[in-house]
Amino acid sequence: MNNWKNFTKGFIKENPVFVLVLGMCPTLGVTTSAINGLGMGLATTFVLLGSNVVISLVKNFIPNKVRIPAFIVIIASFVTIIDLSMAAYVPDLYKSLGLFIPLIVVNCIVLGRAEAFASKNTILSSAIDGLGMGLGFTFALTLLGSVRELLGAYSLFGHKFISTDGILVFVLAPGAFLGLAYLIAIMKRINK
Amino acid sequence: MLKTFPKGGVHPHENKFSAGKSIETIELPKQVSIPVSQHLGAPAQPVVNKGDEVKVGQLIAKSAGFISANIHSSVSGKVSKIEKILDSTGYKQTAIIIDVEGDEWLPEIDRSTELVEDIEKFTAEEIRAKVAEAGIVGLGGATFPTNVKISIPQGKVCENLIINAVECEPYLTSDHQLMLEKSDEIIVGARLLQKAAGAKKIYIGIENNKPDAIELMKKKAAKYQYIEVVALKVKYPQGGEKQLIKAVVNREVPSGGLPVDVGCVVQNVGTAYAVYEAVQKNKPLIERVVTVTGKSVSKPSNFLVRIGTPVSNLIEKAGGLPEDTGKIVNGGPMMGKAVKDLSIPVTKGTSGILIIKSDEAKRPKTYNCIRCARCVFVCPMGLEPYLIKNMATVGMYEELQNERVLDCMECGSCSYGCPAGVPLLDYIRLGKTNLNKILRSKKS
Amino acid sequence: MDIILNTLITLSLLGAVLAVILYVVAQKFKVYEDPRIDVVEALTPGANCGGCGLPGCRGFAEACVKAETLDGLFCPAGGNETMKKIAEALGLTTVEAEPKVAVVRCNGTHEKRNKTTYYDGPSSCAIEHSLYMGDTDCAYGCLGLGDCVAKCTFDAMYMDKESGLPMIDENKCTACGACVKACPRKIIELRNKGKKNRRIYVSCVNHDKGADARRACGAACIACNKCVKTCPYEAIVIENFCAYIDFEKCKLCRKCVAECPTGAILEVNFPPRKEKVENAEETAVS
Amino acid sequence: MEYVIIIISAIFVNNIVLAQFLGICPFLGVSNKIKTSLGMGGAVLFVMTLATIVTWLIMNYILMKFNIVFMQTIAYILVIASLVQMVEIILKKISPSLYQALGVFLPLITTNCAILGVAIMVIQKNYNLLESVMFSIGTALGFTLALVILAGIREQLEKLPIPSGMKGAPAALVVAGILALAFMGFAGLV
Amino acid sequence: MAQNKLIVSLSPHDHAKDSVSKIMFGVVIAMIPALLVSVYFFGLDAIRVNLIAIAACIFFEWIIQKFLLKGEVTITDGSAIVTGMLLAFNVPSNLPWWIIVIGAIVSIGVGKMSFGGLGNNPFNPALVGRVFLLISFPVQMTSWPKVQVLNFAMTDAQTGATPLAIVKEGIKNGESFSSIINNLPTSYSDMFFGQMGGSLGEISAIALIIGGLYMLYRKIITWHIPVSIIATVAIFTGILYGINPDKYADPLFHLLTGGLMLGAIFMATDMVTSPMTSKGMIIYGVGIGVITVLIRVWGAYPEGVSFAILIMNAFTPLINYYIKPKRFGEIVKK
Repeated sequence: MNNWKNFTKGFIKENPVFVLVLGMCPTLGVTTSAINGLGMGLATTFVLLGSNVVISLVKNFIPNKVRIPAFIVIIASFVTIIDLSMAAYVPDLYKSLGLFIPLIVVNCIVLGRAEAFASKNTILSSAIDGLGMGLGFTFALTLLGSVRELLGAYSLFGHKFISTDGILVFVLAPGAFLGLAYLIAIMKRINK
Repeated sequence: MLKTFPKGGVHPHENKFSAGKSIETIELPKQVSIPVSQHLGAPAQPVVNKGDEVKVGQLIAKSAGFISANIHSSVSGKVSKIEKILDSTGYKQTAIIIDVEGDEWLPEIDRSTELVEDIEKFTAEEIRAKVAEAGIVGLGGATFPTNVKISIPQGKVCENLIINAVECEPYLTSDHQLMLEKSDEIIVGARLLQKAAGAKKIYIGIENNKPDAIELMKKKAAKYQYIEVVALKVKYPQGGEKQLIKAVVNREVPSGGLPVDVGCVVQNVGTAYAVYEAVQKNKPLIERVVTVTGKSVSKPSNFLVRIGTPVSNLIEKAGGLPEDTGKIVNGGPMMGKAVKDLSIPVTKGTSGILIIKSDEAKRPKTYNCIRCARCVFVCPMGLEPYLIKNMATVGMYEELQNERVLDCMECGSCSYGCPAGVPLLDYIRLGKTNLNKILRSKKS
Repeated sequence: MDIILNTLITLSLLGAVLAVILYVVAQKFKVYEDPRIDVVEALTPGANCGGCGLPGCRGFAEACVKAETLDGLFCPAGGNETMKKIAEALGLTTVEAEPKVAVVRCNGTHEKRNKTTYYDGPSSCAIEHSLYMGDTDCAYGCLGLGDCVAKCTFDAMYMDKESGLPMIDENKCTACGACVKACPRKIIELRNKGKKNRRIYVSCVNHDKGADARRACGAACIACNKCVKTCPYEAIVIENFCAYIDFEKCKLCRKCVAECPTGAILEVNFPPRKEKVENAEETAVS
Repeated sequence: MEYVIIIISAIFVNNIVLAQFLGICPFLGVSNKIKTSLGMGGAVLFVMTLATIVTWLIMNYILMKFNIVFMQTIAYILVIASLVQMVEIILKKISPSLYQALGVFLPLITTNCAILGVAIMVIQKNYNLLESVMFSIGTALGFTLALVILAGIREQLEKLPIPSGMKGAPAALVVAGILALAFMGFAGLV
Repeated sequence: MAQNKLIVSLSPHDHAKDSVSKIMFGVVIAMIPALLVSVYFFGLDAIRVNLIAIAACIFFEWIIQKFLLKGEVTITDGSAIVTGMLLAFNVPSNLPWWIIVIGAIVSIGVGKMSFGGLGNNPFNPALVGRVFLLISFPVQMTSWPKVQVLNFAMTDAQTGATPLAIVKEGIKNGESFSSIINNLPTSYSDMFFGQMGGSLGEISAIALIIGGLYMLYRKIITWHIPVSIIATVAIFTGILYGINPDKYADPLFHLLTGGLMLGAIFMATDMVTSPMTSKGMIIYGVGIGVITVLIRVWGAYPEGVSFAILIMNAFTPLINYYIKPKRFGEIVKK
């Protein structure tokens, strides 16, 4: 039961994007379409899961003083793995996500979970936590991506509904800020 | 080009209904209530007891500190009690209540109307002592003890005495009328003040909406080279000390400083008259001129009133309280204080009683601030009322010091002009009070 | 193979060099900061309410670490539990403070106090207080504009529409004292919670003479002295025409409550008496 | 002239925050007060320039030499993390006043993706060392500009009754969105 | 005493007879000359756009205040009408109705109500809507109908570019300014009276100036902002023209074309989003002027006034923070 709670909290109650307002850069940067959001979310989930598990594994061997650098190295390794494998298997997606894949390293969520959760908990719960948080992040990114794609291009996951151009702003920078602003405001209201 | 102060200011409707109405002496009331705190500073200490017989002009409460003033009985009769009564501050204050019996004056008071011009018989020291003895305070409304103001602190020099005859408050005419009727006495009073303060020059600042007073005072002052009557452009709040100094001699009193820092002392014209009476006639401050006015008042008038007379008597004399009265203000519409009921007595600071109709008494509807910057433009002190209000609302009191909130003299120009009807001054006062509290607690 | 070797070598070298540099720098530029500050800060509730009188929870933690005893340092929001933990963490013992709760010492409801004027201005007690005695004839009682409610960060206060007085939810109240500071009339007091949350207090601060007070408000303390005479424990004193019950001395015998002719003395959370007073907040006038 | 263009472009046209979405976390987090945002801007300027120089050197003289460019992320983050920590330690000792002004923001900078982002970008753009420095200075200035503007607006909003649902991040994001709209006017400037 | 309860409040007890709604309707009155000119040149379309924009703005303000914020509804204060009219003034007269409605949603919803309504918005709502539309619908927003005097048949008029765009395009293609301007069908006096392509409210400089004078007379605006913007643009473009009259347009051309007059008189002077001191207002105006010219001359967009005002709106809090009015008694004179 506890694990289940642990898993679901990342979706609504402690959603990293909507509630904690973390990991803003990729959230805003890549969500021009739903598919980009999904891809970025899953990549981050992979890193979160991997780093949480590994950190939870090695937490007892790492001296407290060099904790953070060690965590960062672990995270960076996973990021490099996902970076290289995405470049190999999904080159299109990799291209559109661009710079933001290596930047998963500095995503506050990843380091935050490592520091706040994985370094204190067992492997299983750390894994669940990482997965839950990652999926919550994915959910948020996909949602924002869908909204922006719907409004900005009148399409969803590349499937076009109206043939004309959309409200262009939403696929550009301002639309990302505005879309996220109102999603957060709506989530605030729901959480109440 | 008439002189005025350069920054800010507003032009409210003048509505001087009682202008030109000669000063009527009001009959003695049955009972007077004389608060012991009618001035800025420490309340005076009562020196009479219940049941004591007093005469007009007799000292009934003694000054209790450096900044404080004597209080004299304005009537003759018996002290009926000393208790807390509601006064114009809106709170209950200690007052001496006297039942009036006859009108017996102290013998040393000269009650003749004969003009005594000779001021050479007194030294500056003596004048100051007489002023202090007579319990004279600034009659413009601030009620700061006059003797303190004309005692120039060591190291400072007073070059100019400025007589404040601006009467920039709308509706009020008491100073105006006093000038028309007692011009000679005022000139003598001003000269006495000048001597006491050691000033070289006297300026009498009068706003241009009182041409008759300007002309009369100019005529009377003509024989003294050192007296200059300055006609000023009509603009509120020209009667503020700092604004008047800026307008008349173009000097700026530094923030947090006093007029004497720029070599000036400002005295109200009514004060000058009171000084004349105190010094030349031995008459303490026991009566003053009060304007009773308002749009709905049937007989707007200027009354000579004994201190302690209930306000209701005055209103009765001015034609009674109109049916649709919404608000009664002690003072003018810009800086006066709304009173809670009519039983409050006239005090030394009561320059007028303004009766406002109920449809005008309510404040306008409040909108959000639209940042139109009018408050910034009209503030004569160069403050930003909108910002102070916002900061006071969220409780940033300490930061208000940098916004110079303590410079605010509460003239009300900001609230007056605000198109959104925001009660800016209310919040500024809140900020001032809280900042002062913080500063005091820091000091201790 | 070369690549793997290169990677290994570069990374290890990089790591080693950086580690050495960092170590050297850290040693050379060491600034001592008490690690216990972080520990204590973690124990505080993190509400940054300022109830302790210090700038935020970090400030409180610093003060705790610096102080030799925890006397005078108390976190109102966290209560005794937090203080105990902090004391343990610092190896100090703390003085167990009696839990307190805020009470509003005014019972001048709309019914009991007639309005004599109409206040037209911002909804702020502090502003109304600066103007005059208020829209009733009582210069001491509640102005009813809710400055205290606005200052409560724990959602423990609300304005009662019916009576026009602020109400305190004693379960949520942490006795941080924010409302006490906010009230321009100083009618809110922190009192001991009392046994079983039972309290008796004089719900009036009117310093006018009896007759004046009575005229202004039906629920005013008129300084009639009856309660003082009744109290077997000498817990009640009258000063400036107003009674005050010392909560240290009060034994909650309820005798004074029955005696008070105006109902200015309130009892809270007592079981109903013979006449079945339903609402414990209501005055129990016999 | 070329360098001026790089700087102008980095400040206005391709503003790091408003157009490239890097450094959003501190952008939202440290923009409550004008003073702190200026401090943060200064810290970013300092660290960003330093980090860009160091990582550029590492890239060109170590990683490329040994043909292990894929190690970029790990190497960079290591360098940046230790660099920030080092600066923090040194500042604390040498100039406590500067530390009070800038140093408190330093831990935040480690997780500021703008630093890492710029370090990676200068490699992608094939800038030489001087160009890289100019680019990082311009970017940091652009970051500071956006941060200070937002802080000004937030400081003003803080004193106003804005709807409770919009308080905090949403309002800041709306402001950022409108700012991004406005900055699009600079398109094509260089 | 036969009287009701007395009202008690703090001083002052008198109030100037001005109010927010009076100011807002004053602005509306000031916009009427420009509206009439637009009807004269664009026909009933001008009225159509205005009505849709105003109605949509009021409607969305009402919906948001009533159902989302659940607060007091203040649509009667006239600010929504001003926003609607300004939005309409900033779009071509042939804009489809649904784009206008989107603009109104953005203006009111994003630009104004997100911050709690009138007075709290850091950016001019109409401009937020306008720029949003310009970037979202670049085609529809930049196809300007040709002017046809008093043509009330609502036919699809021909469309063409604004003089500003023609000149920009020409200079980019290497033509000299003088040759472009000579080939233009519109003379400077046409521009002054409004006979040129453009957004419906911006075309007539004279009508806008009349409105501006009215607002000055009513003391709704002060001279600082319009004058400093216009002067800056004139001086800046004058310098450029002096350097190379072939490559850069002359100052008069810049003043009369595009939305400069509309922006300087009606949009930049928006009280809510402009600085609070006269010194600040001048800095603000100079900033708008400089950015406008930058964008017009070197940027991708032919017109930069809207962007410039939005950017300076963003700087307004900073200007207010650093530029304070001269405090009385600050400099001690002796």
